[in-house]
Order: sequence, then structure tokens, then C-alpha cells
Amino acid sequence: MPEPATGDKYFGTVDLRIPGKPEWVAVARLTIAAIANRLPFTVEEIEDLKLAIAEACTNAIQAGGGNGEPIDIRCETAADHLRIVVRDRGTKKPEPVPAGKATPVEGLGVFLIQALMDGVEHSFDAARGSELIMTKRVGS
Amino acid sequence: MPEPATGDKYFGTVDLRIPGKPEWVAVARLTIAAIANRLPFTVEEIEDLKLAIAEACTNAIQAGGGNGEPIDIRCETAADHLRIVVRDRGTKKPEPVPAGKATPVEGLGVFLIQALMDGVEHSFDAARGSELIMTKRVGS
Amino acid sequence: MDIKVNVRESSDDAYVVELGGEIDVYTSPKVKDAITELIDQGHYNLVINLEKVRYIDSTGLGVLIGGLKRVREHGGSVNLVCTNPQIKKIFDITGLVKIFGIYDDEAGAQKALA
Amino acid sequence: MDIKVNVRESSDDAYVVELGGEIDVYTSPKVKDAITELIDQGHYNLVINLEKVRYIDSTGLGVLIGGLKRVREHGGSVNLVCTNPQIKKIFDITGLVKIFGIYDDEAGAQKALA
Ligand SMILES: Nc1ncnc2c1ncn2[C@@H]1O[C@H](COP(=O)(O)OP(=O)(O)O)[C@@H](O)[C@H]1O
Ligand SMILES: Nc1ncnc2c1ncn2[C@@H]1O[C@H](COP(=O)(O)OP(=O)(O)O)[C@@H](O)[C@H]1O
Repeated sequence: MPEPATGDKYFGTVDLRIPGKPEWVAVARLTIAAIANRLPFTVEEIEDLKLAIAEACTNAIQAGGGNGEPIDIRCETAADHLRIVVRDRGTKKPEPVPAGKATPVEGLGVFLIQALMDGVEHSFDAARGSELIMTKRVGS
Repeated sequence: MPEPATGDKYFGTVDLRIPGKPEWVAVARLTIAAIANRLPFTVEEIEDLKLAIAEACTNAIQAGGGNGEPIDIRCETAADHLRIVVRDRGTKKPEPVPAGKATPVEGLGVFLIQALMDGVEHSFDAARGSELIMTKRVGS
Repeated sequence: MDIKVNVRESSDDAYVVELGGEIDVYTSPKVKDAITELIDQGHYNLVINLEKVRYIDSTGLGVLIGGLKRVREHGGSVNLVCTNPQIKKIFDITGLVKIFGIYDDEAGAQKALA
Repeated sequence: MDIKVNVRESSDDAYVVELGGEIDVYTSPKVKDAITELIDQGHYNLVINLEKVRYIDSTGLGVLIGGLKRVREHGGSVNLVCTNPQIKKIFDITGLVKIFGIYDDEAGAQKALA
């Protein structure tokens, strides 16, 4: 199996499904770190990614009511970025975070994701649950 | 989310899908280590599990012809064991390893899996590919 | 996925909660329990030592904020010891650096309690 | 997922290949290239130092076995330096401990080449 001549070795999709319970979030964190380690991310950027995925999973657990409904995580890598999609099956409409809240207690998780990642999109579907798409560029 | 009173926290299923290419095997290794770390495995047992999953992935890559067909890994945990199912989509019938071969070069991967895990089953389906089921007990 | 929680009385009637490992959605309840117990016993001057903490997320921050709110109701305070740059960064970007006293060592954090 | 390969001539006309990191299906081709190059250049007495190797799997073992086979055809040999108990265990259970000379330090491995 000769190594491809191009930057191909950076491209790939990894899917991870964990139980939506607190004790499994560490597995998501370490898997993301292993994936990120394949790209030229710095140690600090990898720490950012670990925190962002943990916050996304924590939200997904809460959205799922803490009863363990699986969380689906898709990671797509390219030479210069990592795109992570986190899906849960929480079908109760989430209350939006009041924009620009001063005291960062509620909404801290989402705030951190937005601060640490380069692009964040969240969508909610009452039939299927939430989808969070986050992207981090190398060297950002 | 109160912690369950029983040994429940050990139970869970994690699914991982990686591209069937050499550069992704490290991700499987680290994910397995993170999962195994949730159970009372020793450091040495976790090293055994990392090696076993790597050998399984290496075989799956070869079975898939090295063209990147995904490898599906399912991990089921209980308080006293970890069960790992590795599926590839290689549909060419593999040649069996001659039993009891003296020089361990060919067949080394399968030999290691068998030496390090407590239970190993391999099945091949010309339509779907191979399935390898390996189990490791805590404290074995 | 391990957390170590070690509580000890320090010289000047303050308590030190020394934490180690990773504070996340799974482990933060253990941290919360330790802090709640101290407050329930009437100890309102706390130093929380994060020097051996490798990782903290919003649930961990929430526990610290919750503790701070409770001790303040009794005129107490919470000072943190933190040297890990990644964790300092999180206190920075969340603005929590303005709410907590953050110190480089336990001696500094304790002195500032008085 | 990193491998370090460092090749140097040692005092007594032997070559030392010092490896570090993880030798797996992805990184072992780099190890193979280094060993093949030495053999192609006519160096048949090799010490392969695995002291800084944290992990090796069957593809890595295959590269070492392949190297040994080739140097033996020229009357040479390969001695390994290995202290990591997990890696020693793998040489044990595969029986490779009987094919390779395995030593605790480079001096021992080199002396035994002569
Ligand atoms: N996966 C999700 N599913 C549904 N709602 C979500 C999800 N993630 C975030 N939210 C919404 O964003 C809010 C803020 O989340 P977060 O920043 O983690 O703070 P909190 O500590 O209040 O949960 C949640 O209360 C919820 O309304
Ligand atoms: N995932 C798989 N799909 C098909 N055949 C497999 C698979 N895993 C192992 N095998 C069979 O087992 C043989 C031995 O594999 P292994 O022990 O890794 O040694 P080798 O280095 O010869 O590949 C393979 O050559 C193949 O015939």
C-alpha cells in the first residue's frame, strides 16, 4: 500500500456514535484528539477541539433528557480544517439562549463552542433532533 | 443527571467507522484505549487491546484492497469485558492461514489477536465482507 | 476520565479543595459534592487548587460559579490557583477571570482570602 | 502517529537504526525504507534500537524480520535494543525472541554483533 503522492492522506470521514451519557463524553474527546492529531493542528488547537466536542456532547445529553439516546459524531478532515457534525435525538424544542447575556453561566457551553471554533451552525428538527456543525481551520 | 446506582455506567455501545487506510488505524487504537479506560482494565490489558484492534484494522485494510473502503468497529462494554466487532467490505475470499505454521511472518496479525484476546471468531461473507469478533475480559 | 478531589483545612481557617485530572460532565458532580459539603458545614473561604487539572469544561466552570455564588451570600469568597495556560485561557475567554481571584500558587490565593 | 528514524554509523563498522514513536501499518514503510537503504549500501550488521518505541505491531515486526532475512543472506545480523516490557512481551509471545538478539542497551547489542 504505497502512500498517496498528494495531500490525500489528510482526507477522510470518521463516524463515532456514543451513548448519550456523561461517562462517554471522554471517549468523544479522545477520538477527536486522535483525528485532529492527523492534521497539522497545534496542541492548543487540539485542546480547543476537545473542549468544543465535549460541550456539544454535554448539550446533546441534556437535549436527549439524559436517558442515553446515542449521539452521532461525524468528522470530516481536509489538509487545512476539521469539520464536526454532532447529532442528537432530542426532539423537545430548545429554548434559545438570550443573545449577549452578561453573566456567562447559562449558555456557557455554546459560548465556548463559538469562541473556540471558526464556524458554528445549529439546527433543530422536532422529528429528528438537533444538528450542530462546527469547523476549525488549522492555524486559526 | 444523577449517576445510576448500579454498575450501569460500564454498559454501552460505541460505534466507530474509519476509512480503510493505514493512516487511520491510530484513530481506532486511541478510541479503543479511551473505551477500555472506562473499564477496570490494567495498562497492559489496554495495550493488548490497542494491538489487537490495530491488527484487525490492518487485515481489514488488506482485505479491502487498500482502496479505503470503510472499516466498521463496534465496541460493547460490560463491567467485566469488552467485545469488539470489526467489519470490512472485502469480498474476495481470504486464504486461510495454515494451522500451526512455525515461522511467524504470515499470519502474525491473526496470531497476535488470538494470543492477546480471550475469544476470537472470524467469519467471511462473499457478499458483505469479513466480520471479526474479539472479546477481552478484565483481569485475564 | 479521572478526577481527584482532596479537601484540607489550611492554616488561616480557610479550606483548600485540591483537584486533579479532568473536570467534565461526568466528573464535575464529584467536585460539586465536595464544595457543597464544605459550604454546608459553614466554610465560606475557599481556595480551589486547579494546578493538577488537565481539563475543565462548562460543567466544571458551572460548579465553580455555583460555589462562588453560595459563599458570597455569606460574605465569603473563592480564590483559584491555576497555572495551566489552556485552562487560564478558558477563564479569560469566558470573562470568569473578572469574577474569580486567580493566583499562581496556593500561598497567594490564601493570602488574598484574608 | 509519529515515527522517528535516525540512522548512524557506530564505532565498529556496524550501523545503528534508532527508532522512536509508534511503528504500525502507516509508519512501518518509513522504517522499511531506512533499513532497505542500509542493506542496499552493503551494511549487513545492524543494531535496531527500539528503546524509544512506544508501540509496534505485526507490520513493524514484519519489517524487522524482512531485514533480518536479507542481512543473513550476506552473513550479517540484526540485534535489537529493547527495554519496554510491553514490546518485549510481543517478541516473547510471537517467538521472535528466539530469532533476534535482544539487548538492554546499545553497547550490549553492538558487542554481540562482532
Ligand atoms: N444539542 C442541542 N439540542 C437542543 N438544544 C440545544 C443543544 N445544544 C444547545 N442547545 C440550546 O442552547 C442552550 C445553551 O446551551 P449551553 O451553552 O450548553 O448552556 P446550558 O448550560 O444552559 O445548557 C441550551 O439550553 C439549549 O437551549
Ligand atoms: N478482515 C479480513 N478479511 C479477510 N481475510 C482476513 C481478514 N483478516 C484476516 N484474514 C485472513 O487471515 C490471514 C492472516 O492474516 P494476518 O495474520 O494478519 O497475516 P498476514 O500478514 O499474512 O496478513 C490473511 O492473509 C487472510 O487470509
